[in-house]
Amino acid sequence: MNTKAKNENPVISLDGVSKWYGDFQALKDINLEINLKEKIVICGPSGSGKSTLIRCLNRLEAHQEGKIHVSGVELHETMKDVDIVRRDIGMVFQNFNLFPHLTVLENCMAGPNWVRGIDKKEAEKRAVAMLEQVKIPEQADKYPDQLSGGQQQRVAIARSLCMEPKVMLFDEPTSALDPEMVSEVLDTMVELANSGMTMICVTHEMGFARQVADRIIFMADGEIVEQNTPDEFFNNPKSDRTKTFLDQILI
Amino acid sequence: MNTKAKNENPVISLDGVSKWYGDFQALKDINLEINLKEKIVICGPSGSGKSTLIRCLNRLEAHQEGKIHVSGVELHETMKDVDIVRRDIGMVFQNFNLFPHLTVLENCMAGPNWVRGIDKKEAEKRAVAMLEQVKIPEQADKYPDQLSGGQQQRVAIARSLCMEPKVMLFDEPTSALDPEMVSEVLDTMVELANSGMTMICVTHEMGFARQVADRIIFMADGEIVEQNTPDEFFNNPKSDRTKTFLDQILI
Amino acid sequence: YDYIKSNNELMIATDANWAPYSYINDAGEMEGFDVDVGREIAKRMGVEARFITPSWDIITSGNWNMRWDVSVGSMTPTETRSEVLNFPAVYYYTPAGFAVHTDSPITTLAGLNGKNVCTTAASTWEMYLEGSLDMIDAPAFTYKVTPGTITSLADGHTCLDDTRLGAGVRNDGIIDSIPMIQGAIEDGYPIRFLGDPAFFEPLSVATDKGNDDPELDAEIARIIAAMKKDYTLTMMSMKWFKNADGSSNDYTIAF
Amino acid sequence: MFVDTVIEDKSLHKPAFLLGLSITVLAFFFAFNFTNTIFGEFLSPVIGNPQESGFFGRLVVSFVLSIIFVLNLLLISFARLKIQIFIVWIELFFLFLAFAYSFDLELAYIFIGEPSKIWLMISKGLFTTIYISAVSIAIATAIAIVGAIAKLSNNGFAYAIASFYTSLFRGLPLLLQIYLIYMGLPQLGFMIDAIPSGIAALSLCYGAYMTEIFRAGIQSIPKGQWEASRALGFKFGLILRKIILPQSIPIIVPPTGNQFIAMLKDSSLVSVLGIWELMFMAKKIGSKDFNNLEMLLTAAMIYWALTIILEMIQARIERKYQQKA
Amino acid sequence: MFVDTVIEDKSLHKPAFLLGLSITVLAFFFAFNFTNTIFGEFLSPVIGNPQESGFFGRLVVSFVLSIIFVLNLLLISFARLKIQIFIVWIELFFLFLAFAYSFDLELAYIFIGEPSKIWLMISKGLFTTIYISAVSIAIATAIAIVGAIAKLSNNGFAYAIASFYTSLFRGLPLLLQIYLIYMGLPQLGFMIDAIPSGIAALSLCYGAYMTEIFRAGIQSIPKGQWEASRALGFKFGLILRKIILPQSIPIIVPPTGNQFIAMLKDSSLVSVLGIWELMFMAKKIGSKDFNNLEMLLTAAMIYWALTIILEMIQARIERKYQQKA
Ligand SMILES: Nc1ncnc2c1ncn2[C@@H]1O[C@H](COP(=O)(O)OP(=O)(O)OP(=O)(O)O)[C@@H](O)[C@H]1O
Ligand SMILES: Nc1ncnc2c1ncn2[C@@H]1O[C@H](COP(=O)(O)OP(=O)(O)OP(=O)(O)O)[C@@H](O)[C@H]1O
Ligand SMILES: [Mg+2]
Ligand SMILES: [Mg+2]
Repeated sequence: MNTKAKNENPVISLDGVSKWYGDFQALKDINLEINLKEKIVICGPSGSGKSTLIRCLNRLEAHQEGKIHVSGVELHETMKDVDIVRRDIGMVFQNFNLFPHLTVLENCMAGPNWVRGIDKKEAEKRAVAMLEQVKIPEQADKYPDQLSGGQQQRVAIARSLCMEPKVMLFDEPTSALDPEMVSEVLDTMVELANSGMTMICVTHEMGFARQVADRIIFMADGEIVEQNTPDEFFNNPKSDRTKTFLDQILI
Repeated sequence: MNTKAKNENPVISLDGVSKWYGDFQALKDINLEINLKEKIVICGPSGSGKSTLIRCLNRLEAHQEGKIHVSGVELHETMKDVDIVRRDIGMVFQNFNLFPHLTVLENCMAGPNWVRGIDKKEAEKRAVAMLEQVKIPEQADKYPDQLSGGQQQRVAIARSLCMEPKVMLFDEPTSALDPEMVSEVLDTMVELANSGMTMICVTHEMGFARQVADRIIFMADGEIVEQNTPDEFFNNPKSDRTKTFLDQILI
Repeated sequence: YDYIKSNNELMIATDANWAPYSYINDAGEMEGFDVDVGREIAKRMGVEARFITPSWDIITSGNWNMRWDVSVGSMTPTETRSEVLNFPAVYYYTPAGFAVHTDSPITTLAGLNGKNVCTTAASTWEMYLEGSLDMIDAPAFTYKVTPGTITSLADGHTCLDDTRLGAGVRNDGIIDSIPMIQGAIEDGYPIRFLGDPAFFEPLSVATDKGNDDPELDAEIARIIAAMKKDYTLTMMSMKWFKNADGSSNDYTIAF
Repeated sequence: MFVDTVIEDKSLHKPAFLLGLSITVLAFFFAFNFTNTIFGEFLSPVIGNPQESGFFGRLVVSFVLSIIFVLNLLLISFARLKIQIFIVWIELFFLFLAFAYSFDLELAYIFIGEPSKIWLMISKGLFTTIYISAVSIAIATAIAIVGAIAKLSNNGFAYAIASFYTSLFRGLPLLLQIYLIYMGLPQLGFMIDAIPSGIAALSLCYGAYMTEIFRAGIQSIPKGQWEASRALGFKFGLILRKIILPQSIPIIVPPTGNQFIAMLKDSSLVSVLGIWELMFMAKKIGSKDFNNLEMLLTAAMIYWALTIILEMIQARIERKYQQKA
Repeated sequence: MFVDTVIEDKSLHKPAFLLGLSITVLAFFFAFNFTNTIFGEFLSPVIGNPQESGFFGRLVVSFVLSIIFVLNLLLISFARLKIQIFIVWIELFFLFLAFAYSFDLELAYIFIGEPSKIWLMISKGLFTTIYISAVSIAIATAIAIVGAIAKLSNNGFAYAIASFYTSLFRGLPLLLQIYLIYMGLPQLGFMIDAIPSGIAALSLCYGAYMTEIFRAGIQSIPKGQWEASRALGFKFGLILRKIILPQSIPIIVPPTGNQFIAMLKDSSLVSVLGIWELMFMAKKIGSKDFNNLEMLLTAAMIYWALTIILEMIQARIERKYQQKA
């Protein structure tokens, strides 16, 4: 496990970030720095703002106060180059969001070919390589609807990887899956972590967290309540809320 | 556990039933009798015809050869009263199929009120009772989309129960659920079994099978390969295919 | 007018809906009395004639914006029309008459009083039935029929078709231009004329008031007068307006 | 629609039903006297002069007709589905022709003359109709996409202009729009010819209708597709073109087919500007010889043929995109 | 449409953009000479007689106009969304009126007379128009439901008849349909009056269009809804009425709104049968006095008002059913 390295040129940094939905404050003064190759797991009770937080990182949601920097570029309302920032940040959704009218291969080629301007041959080669990495090269010519949930989620991961992102965001990638399929997706993610990818995962799979996380962040009510290494986090939680949460989840 | 009682006026009987999809034979000469209050679990590899079999029982699919009797009524192509037979057979689908434009309560009242001709007051009372039985009376006024998968499946069960069926069919009722929700649905089903309902379940939840089944039917390639009590089935499988299957599923 | 000369082209608007005034012949070209008159006017101006066929509504709205120069389309000059159009010269008159189904018991014009008479909506004939005809330069006439109901249809042909269904079925009689009724009779419609022509309406060349060109108007008036004088117009009328017995009509004078 | 496995029995093959049907049909044919039609003539060997055959003639005619009708149904019901559909279409088509024939039409009329009337219509009118419709359809589609985006945007100007546009151009009669463009624009200093005016009016009007259709189509695509596309760094135009519109095709195509077919026929309104299109030719040629209805029907048959072509294209597109979904 | 969180900056608030915009607008107003319009008269204190003001006058007029235009945009851009939309609508409406005004219309005309022309139109025409449209819409909807079921059934007769029907009645021009029903049915021995003929033709034609819309709507509902309903023992009609149609409303409503609006205006075609509806009154009153355009515009405004009412109803239905989905 890497040691935490604070403040040496982080990929992502949040500085006093707050966000409101109407009158409701979903994020409260979040400060956070994430370094290259770090693996972060975010957990916390439902409604605590986990999804909101990671969706702010590629500006699928807008924050209203504070600053978010990604690779040194600030995310703000009128930025011109949000597309470029987004290309550097892969995102995997809870319910996959594959493009149903494209085959698996086309799903994976779309990004490189359409926005990175890589030619079709090259894009296809890369797509096949990524599908091999997630272990479903044989499904390349099927449509998403013809795959199981676990296969779909692995395609979604491959699709993001084809863009060669610096950071991968996962928002509960296994929670819409049948249990038999959870492990195949988690395996893929572990492999990805071992390959050195910077990852930020919202998940309740505590086994996974123990195995790969450099840091676990516990959120509640829009705040970061506690962050620590997995060992410390599980064995020696500091705040009461963390303890209660852990008690519930590790029954 | 009840003892098996063969041939004493079965609720459902299949006599040499075969079914084709185009050229592909999905069911091959199935013979089966199911008695009142029996609990049957059907398992088998994917594509073995489990869904097809139970969907033939309320004629969501048509069989081409052999005879199916439900409560003594034969199911055939030109029968007049298939609706009446269907009312006696509740069915719970893998992906719930709740009516999204109706509230939970309305979903449950629809059957009794629209087709059984029970007046609204009475239907509502019954619906509330059934929602209590599946332990979600407090969700009555929500729309299905606002519920979790487990809650939706329990509503689906309640909806069927409101029709006071003689037999309940379940087609992999938990396989589209998050694992946290599986147990709440299984609990509901166990309770239902204990209340004496005749049940036919396609499921791979072997714990459930052990706990409630009177008989386990193992299917492969459109045929019934083996049927037995749970004890015998798990501890002393007769055919090789059953053994292979059990080895895979109970790793 | 200079504009016409320099373009060497006179643009003539006429509605190609009315045989034998102006219509599309079997070869798919414009033909008819109005067309001949228009050609002759252009010839006498020493320019080419070109015909275009906008709908009646468009022609009568004025504001032609020089899309065409004159209308030679059998237009009846009325007070209200003269607010947007100039009428430099009347070139012929057309008689309007009543007709009924051949089986109709009605034998005199007075017999149509209080009956249901069909006509084209917003036509001079309709105004006649309503007793509100306001033609300019018109020969004198009297209102001879006061119908009980006026059925006005967008297309005069529909009236003829309705009459064909039988006396009193959809109407008791119709009023239309005599040549038109004549055409229908020749085509085998079971109808007959009723009485003498009801009135003669003068029909004029029109120009755009919004693009006032007195020189053009004067030239047209001069040419039409000359055409009357040397009987060119009469010849044309004789050529186009034939009776069932083969005799011809000279409509350049009202009687 | 998902068809139930319990098919109503072919009631036609039950004697009781057949008898009932026959009697109903007989009553029907008897109530509407067909003695004076071509059938009466046909049966004159049996019933004598149809005009004078009276009650007996009427009975015979209706009896024969109903026998033919029921036998026909029975025979068709044994055929395979595709053949059934084909036969019924053909029969209905001939019924329609018979109906048209009842107008005592001089059908020969459209073929006489050198060149023949129908050739005149096709050579001078059809091309213009197709040309105007095709151009207008293309422009209207472009307008509709822009309009739909504007109506769904959160820019006040765009929304207001787009919604004003759809309201105005759906609200005013098309004929008035044609007048206003043809006569109004010159007042503002744009001289515009008849055909461009016609195309402009048709495009604007149908663009407004299609804006609503495209809006509904775009709205039907779930939010997740937008989010996933954005997360990949796609720009707005790309998302719309490659992700959203292709998915909304099954929802957009059926009502758009309606609009294309309606536009084909509404293109005849531009004839008020003196454009010689199909309907103009039909009306003008027909009115001269009082063979209005013949020519109208001929034009109608041509429109119908074009409609059937559009319908086949629509069906093909729907089939293609349904496979993937 | 799901709107991105990266909003283009209000470019209007950037000086460079503003300057560019002003210059473009200035060039536009200069290119199209507005000196002879009402604006010229308005500025005559500065530029003298507009007709003679020449280049200077043109420059002044276009300068003033572009200042007004840009200031207006700027002011509106600070307002809240709803107010923005409202203001832009009002402004566009007045622009449209100004455009109509450029035809030198005698607007007083429609109000003179006892009873006034507009009252005559409304009292005699509007009711008929609404009555015919409403009845036809109701019948067309009923036909559409039956037609859609038939087109989706696997009964050969039903499919063939329904598809022939949609093809024929979408394929023939509505006007011809009106003629055929009005003149053809009497030949078969049914005497049918003008208004019933008109309603029959409109219902049949729009029923055909709407059949396609309803078919698409019903098809869009997943198979699982049918299966669940059948498993509960619902009969076909009940499933359709209570389960399928309510869910397909969001897909059916926008194109159906189009059809209702189009039908409103197409109802004017029945005036060929001598029915005194809105358009007939407008044309008749107008053409007698050569105030065609005034009356047409008046009719158009009434149609527009009716359209806006329909649009509001549509929006309300859409909102209601979107909340639940
Ligand atoms: N679009 C929205 N509009 C209004 N409120 C929202 C919206 N999205 C989220 N919220 C609210 O913001 C809070 C945080 O939501 P968020 O989805 O980030 O929670 P979460 O931690 O991801 O929860 P879960 O584990 O259920 O996904 C919740 O209270 C939620 O109700
Ligand atoms: N509508 C259909 N058309 C054609 N083939 C079908 C259809 N439905 C099912 N089949 C085929 O019939 C066989 C049995 O299908 P069935 O759904 O009954 O299997 P199952 O045992 O339920 O499998 P699973 O565990 O995957 O649900 C499979 O081979 C399947 O491909
Ligand atoms: Mg979340
Ligand atoms: Mg199955």
